Amino acid sequence: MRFAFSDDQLLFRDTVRDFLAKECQPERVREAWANDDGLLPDVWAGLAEMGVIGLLVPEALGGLGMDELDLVLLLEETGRAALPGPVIDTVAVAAPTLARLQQAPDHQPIAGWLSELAAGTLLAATNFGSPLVGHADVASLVLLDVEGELHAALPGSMALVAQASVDGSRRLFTVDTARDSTVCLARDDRGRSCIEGAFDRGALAAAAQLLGLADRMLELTVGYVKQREQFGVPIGTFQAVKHHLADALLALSFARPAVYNAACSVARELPDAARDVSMAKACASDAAHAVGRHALQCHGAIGYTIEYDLHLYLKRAWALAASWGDAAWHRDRVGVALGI
Amino acid sequence: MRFAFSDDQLLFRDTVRDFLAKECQPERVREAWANDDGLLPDVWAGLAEMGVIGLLVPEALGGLGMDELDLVLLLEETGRAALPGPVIDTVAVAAPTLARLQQAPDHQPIAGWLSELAAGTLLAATNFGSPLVGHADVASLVLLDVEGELHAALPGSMALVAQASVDGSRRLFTVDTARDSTVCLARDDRGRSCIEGAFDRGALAAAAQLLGLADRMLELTVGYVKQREQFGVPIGTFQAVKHHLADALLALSFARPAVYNAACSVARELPDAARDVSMAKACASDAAHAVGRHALQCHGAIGYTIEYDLHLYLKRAWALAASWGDAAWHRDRVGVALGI
Amino acid sequence: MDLDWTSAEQAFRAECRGWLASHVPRDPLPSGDTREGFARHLEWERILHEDRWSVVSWPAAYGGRDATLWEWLIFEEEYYRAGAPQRVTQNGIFLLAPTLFEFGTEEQKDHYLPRMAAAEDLWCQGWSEPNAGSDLASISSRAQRDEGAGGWRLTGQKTWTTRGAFCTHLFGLFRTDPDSERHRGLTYLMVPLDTPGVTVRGFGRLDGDEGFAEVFLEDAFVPDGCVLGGVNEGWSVAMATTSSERGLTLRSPGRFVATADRLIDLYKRQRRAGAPAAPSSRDAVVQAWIDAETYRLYTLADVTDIVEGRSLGARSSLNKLWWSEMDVRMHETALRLLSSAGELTDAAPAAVDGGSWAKGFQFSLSGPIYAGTNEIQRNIVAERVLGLPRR
Amino acid sequence: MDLDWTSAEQAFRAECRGWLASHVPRDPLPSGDTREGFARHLEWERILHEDRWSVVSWPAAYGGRDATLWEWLIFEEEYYRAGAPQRVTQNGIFLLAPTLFEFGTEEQKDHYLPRMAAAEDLWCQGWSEPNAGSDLASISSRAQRDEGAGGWRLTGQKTWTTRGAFCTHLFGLFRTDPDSERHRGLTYLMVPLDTPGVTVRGFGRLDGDEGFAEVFLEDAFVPDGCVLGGVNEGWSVAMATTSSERGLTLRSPGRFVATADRLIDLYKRQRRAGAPAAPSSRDAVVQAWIDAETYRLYTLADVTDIVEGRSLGARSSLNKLWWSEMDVRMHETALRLLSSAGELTDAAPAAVDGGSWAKGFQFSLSGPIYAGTNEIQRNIVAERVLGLPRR
Repeated sequence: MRFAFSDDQLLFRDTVRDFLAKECQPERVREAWANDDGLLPDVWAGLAEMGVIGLLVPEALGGLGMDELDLVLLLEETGRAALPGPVIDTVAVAAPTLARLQQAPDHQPIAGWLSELAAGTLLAATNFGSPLVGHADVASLVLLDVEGELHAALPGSMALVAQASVDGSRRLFTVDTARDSTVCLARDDRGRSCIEGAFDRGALAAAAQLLGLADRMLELTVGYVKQREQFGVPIGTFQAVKHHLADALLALSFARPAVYNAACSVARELPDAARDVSMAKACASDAAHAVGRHALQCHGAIGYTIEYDLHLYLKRAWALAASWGDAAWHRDRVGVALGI
Repeated sequence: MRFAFSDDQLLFRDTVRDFLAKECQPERVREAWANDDGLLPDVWAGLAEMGVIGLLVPEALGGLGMDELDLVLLLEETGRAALPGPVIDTVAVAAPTLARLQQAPDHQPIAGWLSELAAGTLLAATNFGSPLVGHADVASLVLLDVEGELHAALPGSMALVAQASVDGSRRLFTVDTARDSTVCLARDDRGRSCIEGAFDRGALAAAAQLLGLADRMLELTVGYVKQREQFGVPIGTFQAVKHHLADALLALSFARPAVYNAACSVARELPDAARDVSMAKACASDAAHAVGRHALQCHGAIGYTIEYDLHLYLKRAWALAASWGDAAWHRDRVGVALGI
Repeated sequence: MDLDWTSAEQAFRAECRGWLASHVPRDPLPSGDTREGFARHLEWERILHEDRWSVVSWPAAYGGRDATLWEWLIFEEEYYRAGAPQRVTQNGIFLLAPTLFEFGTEEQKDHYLPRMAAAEDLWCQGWSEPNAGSDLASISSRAQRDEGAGGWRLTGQKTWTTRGAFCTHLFGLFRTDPDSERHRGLTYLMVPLDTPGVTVRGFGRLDGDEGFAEVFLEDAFVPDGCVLGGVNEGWSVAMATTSSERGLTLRSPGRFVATADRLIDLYKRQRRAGAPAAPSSRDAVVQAWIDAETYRLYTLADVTDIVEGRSLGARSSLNKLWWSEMDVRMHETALRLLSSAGELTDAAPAAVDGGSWAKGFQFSLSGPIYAGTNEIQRNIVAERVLGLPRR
Repeated sequence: MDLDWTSAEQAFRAECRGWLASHVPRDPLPSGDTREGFARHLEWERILHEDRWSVVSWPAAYGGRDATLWEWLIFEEEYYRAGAPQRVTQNGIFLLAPTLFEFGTEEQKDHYLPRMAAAEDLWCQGWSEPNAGSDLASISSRAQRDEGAGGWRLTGQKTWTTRGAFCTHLFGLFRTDPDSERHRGLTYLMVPLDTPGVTVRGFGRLDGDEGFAEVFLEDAFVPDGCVLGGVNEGWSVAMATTSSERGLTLRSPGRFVATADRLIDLYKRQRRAGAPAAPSSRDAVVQAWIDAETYRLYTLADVTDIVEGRSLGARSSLNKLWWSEMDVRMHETALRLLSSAGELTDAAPAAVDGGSWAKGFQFSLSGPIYAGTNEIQRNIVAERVLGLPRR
């Protein structure tokens, strides 16, 4: 028994954190809010270079061949940075889903997709668990749940309607495909199992990003309340502010092990993996929502302006808390697993 | 439109408050915890003298012939004092239920019961909404919901099993009656309507008592935190303590108008009376529970001892919050009334 | 205790309802906190004014109907029930006007009130400064006496001024006694924003609208007629206003009763649609209705006190705590019912109810912050209502 | 990350489970916080000790099994899963013993530990005084040096001493430097309660048990061997103990995992019985299970840190906040499921689960108070973990 990451895992995490701290600062996130596609290609390329994008792609296809436990801390870092782009869909969902199918002989394009994905040149989109498909306009590949079958759709084969998110860098679309314009990758039990596994991986990844977002919001707020003065003292000296932030840390601290445990269960494909993912997503969604509220309240009016950075993280947190099953949905699924 | 009590109503309230402050101090409540029957006959007699016990009994039968709106503030005072004995069942439930039936010619004993009740010599017990019947051992009359029929049982006709409450002065019993040992007072629609009206009056009365209990607990705590010193200052100077008590007052302040509104609806037999009672009981139960938690937390260890008075009010509040439908039960009923 | 409306009040309600039914725009206006939306809302304000619905409780001489406080409550209930547009004039009508009525000279009232009622003068509030948020008494914007010109020269900066970029006038506190500290030496001034030396810079709010502004003042001159109440008495003049803001006048129960009704409607639709979160949200939906209804009842008690001459005093902090936190809870419940659709804005065709729940949620989060943070309100309740020691 | 138990650990679990299955009393014992129940619990403690289960993590020489911290966690899980009796010896085993291991002389350890393991010496905690609750540093009980007799003469009063009326020994802080203030000049002393000059008066706790005591000391003499750690160094010695108390050792996850399982069972029964509150309580029941499970996982991370030599420090305040507030929430949910039956005690034949939920609820309310109130814990988290200014 050892509930801690390895030195290698922590080192990789630190490397990614440093990279994103340098390359994905708030002004870059603002850039993605304002530009055409909501992407930051140079940051994506840098992460591909580091192996993050293709972490779950087999080594033979240019990836690192690692697992969800290796990925979870890195996803947390992408959350901390509010990294724009389809990280969850591409890195955490499409890669392992395709890797699993790639062993079947009848789907030759899959190996190619995986190689491109690992190289950072293929962005993927998915509709698992929600009709809102992120970045479908720029995705080279859209994986679709079509009535329980796993389908692939290629650019140009879909009608897209843009759907605006509170998070300006999240470009969402509803997708319409003619049935014969997509390729079925898996059907029946296998299709359903692929889709379920893909959904769980998306929920886990969202939970991990929510941890990072919560941590960033807490950090911003701790910094602010130490420096902002009212009534002649830093507002961080007031007990009410202290208790807001203690509550924020409490929620975050107890969500974190749930997410790491779920990463372990998914990586090892344990029978309780779906339940563990649901617990993780429920905890992380609630924690990020709570931390966001404490953070905004402790900032006061300045936090309510878009010139200050807090809102970038707050809105991403709201969007991810609602995506891949919100807290209530996942608690319901835990309940079913508990037989109630 | 005028949402306020009349000067007469407030004066009566003040008179009852003064009487109970003098005659039903904490040591008297402790006495009722320890004695055989959980009663304080002298206090009951005093209240009967003042007209409180027979407030809803017709004037012709020795009562005051007033209504629930006149009664609600007085019930609040009995809550504030944690007055032992079957106040709710006798004063707020049995009296109006019997008064309603008394007009029917075929029930001659009823007028007699009402006269005795107003004189303070008849204690009543009921089983409406709960199988736990308070003070059934000393009641001269037990009103029973027997499968939707309203029955009266007299002492000696019932088998009683004592059931211990957290509140030592609340003597609860489960009651067994042979079918032919009780007298049917109303059946069919009339029976059901009597029982429903009786239950609502009980829930309203419990809500009113809960307001008084919450107010007393808040008052005790405000007094304590002003005087108790830690770290060289009264603990009431700490912002966390201030916020506990502000939250307590907030909950209480917004429960109060809901209870008064329900008293008005019941007195006037408005179509929404049941919904209004449910809103009142839900608010008052939650408020008293919340105030109790804040009060205990602000007291610390001393509040956790039975030598200090707080527990007398806390336990009565817990018992009443659970009785006559708890908050969740009543919210459910409000939901039904709202069509959801 | 008399919980019936008089027949006159019922007639007033019927008149409100009838007029609103035939005048409220069928399609919701764009947000009044954007430049375009603000202009559209001004058209609406002028329609209101034309039929004397913009300031029902004011004397007829100033454009009102001499409505009682009870009638005002009825108007508000009907207004929100009808889904009528937000009131972009509210900072003038609900915050400045009560102060003008109490402290203004006849000349000031005659000049300012009719123009406010007609939405000719558009008022924003200049309380906050970069270093004076919760700590309002630390205001540092100065007004220097110009005896020769008969007025004051203003220098400083106001910020987080709602709709400041679209308004024509600002009211706020300025330090008129340069040697004073904290609450003393402040004066309540009314400042036309086209005064030379005044610069307004709009900036974005969290909810995406350009609803905030910074107002820079550099030696801007205003004549003595712009002083409201006595010189150096601004704090007590302003406190009358902040008490209104916290209390019922800014946030009448009608607004929340309408939100609760919409929430119940949303719940029914989501349940019919088989939304998984519906069953576990029912209790919270019921609680939302109860919360709004208790606020309505609490307000009836408040209005009774006011009508009978009993002051609310610090109790108005309880109102503010209640409505602001209830509003957040109601919107959180709505987002839970919406699940993934909760992140969609009004620009999304797939948004439920035009994205109004996400927008409303974001707006609700400002409630525990503005008009004095809820932390400050809890201090006030503890110290001034419960009598706990200040330290 | 390795979330598997080794085969040795699995074997240890099987051994625990087997022993408990054959030894745990079939019927629950009366509360150990009553005089009669305490005696019954002592019998149980002696049975535990006989088979070396009373202090599994201690060295065999003192009556333990040299179990690792992981094995201790396993033991705790199995102990609570089996519904085994409360540990009336816990204040000694979990609070004094860690301090003895860290600061005790060999003589002290050899003398006190085996007697503690065997429940021969029964320890209560003497931290609080009438004027030193949350503010522990304001202790005023004094220990005056008696050089001739080679020891200390104690005068003062301790209070809220759990099970003090049934115990044989007290450990606590006394002011040995009469001129000292606050944290300085205190010494950690171990006091036999049969020392002449010591009077113990038991009094009732909120939950009805005679579980509290006041301890009066009047010139009571204890020899130098009763000093634990250095003279005047009591504060830092005591802090090691309070950190244990807040952290995992006093409240192992097994306890709450077992409560959550019982709550799920209660929910199923109440739902089958058609209890109206069941549907709206389901979400809270699931949350209770999640809360307990996250506490279990959090503890695995804590134990990993401890085993690998990383100190928890002020983070133990987070544990205390979590378990104490989770415990209240779980019991509140249970009471909601029980509705009117929730007010019944163990003396009521109609009580569900022997009245244990009402009792447990009352006990849970002490959690946010004792071992340092949760207000103090939040201050500690904010100041020492997040680095906010102390003022």
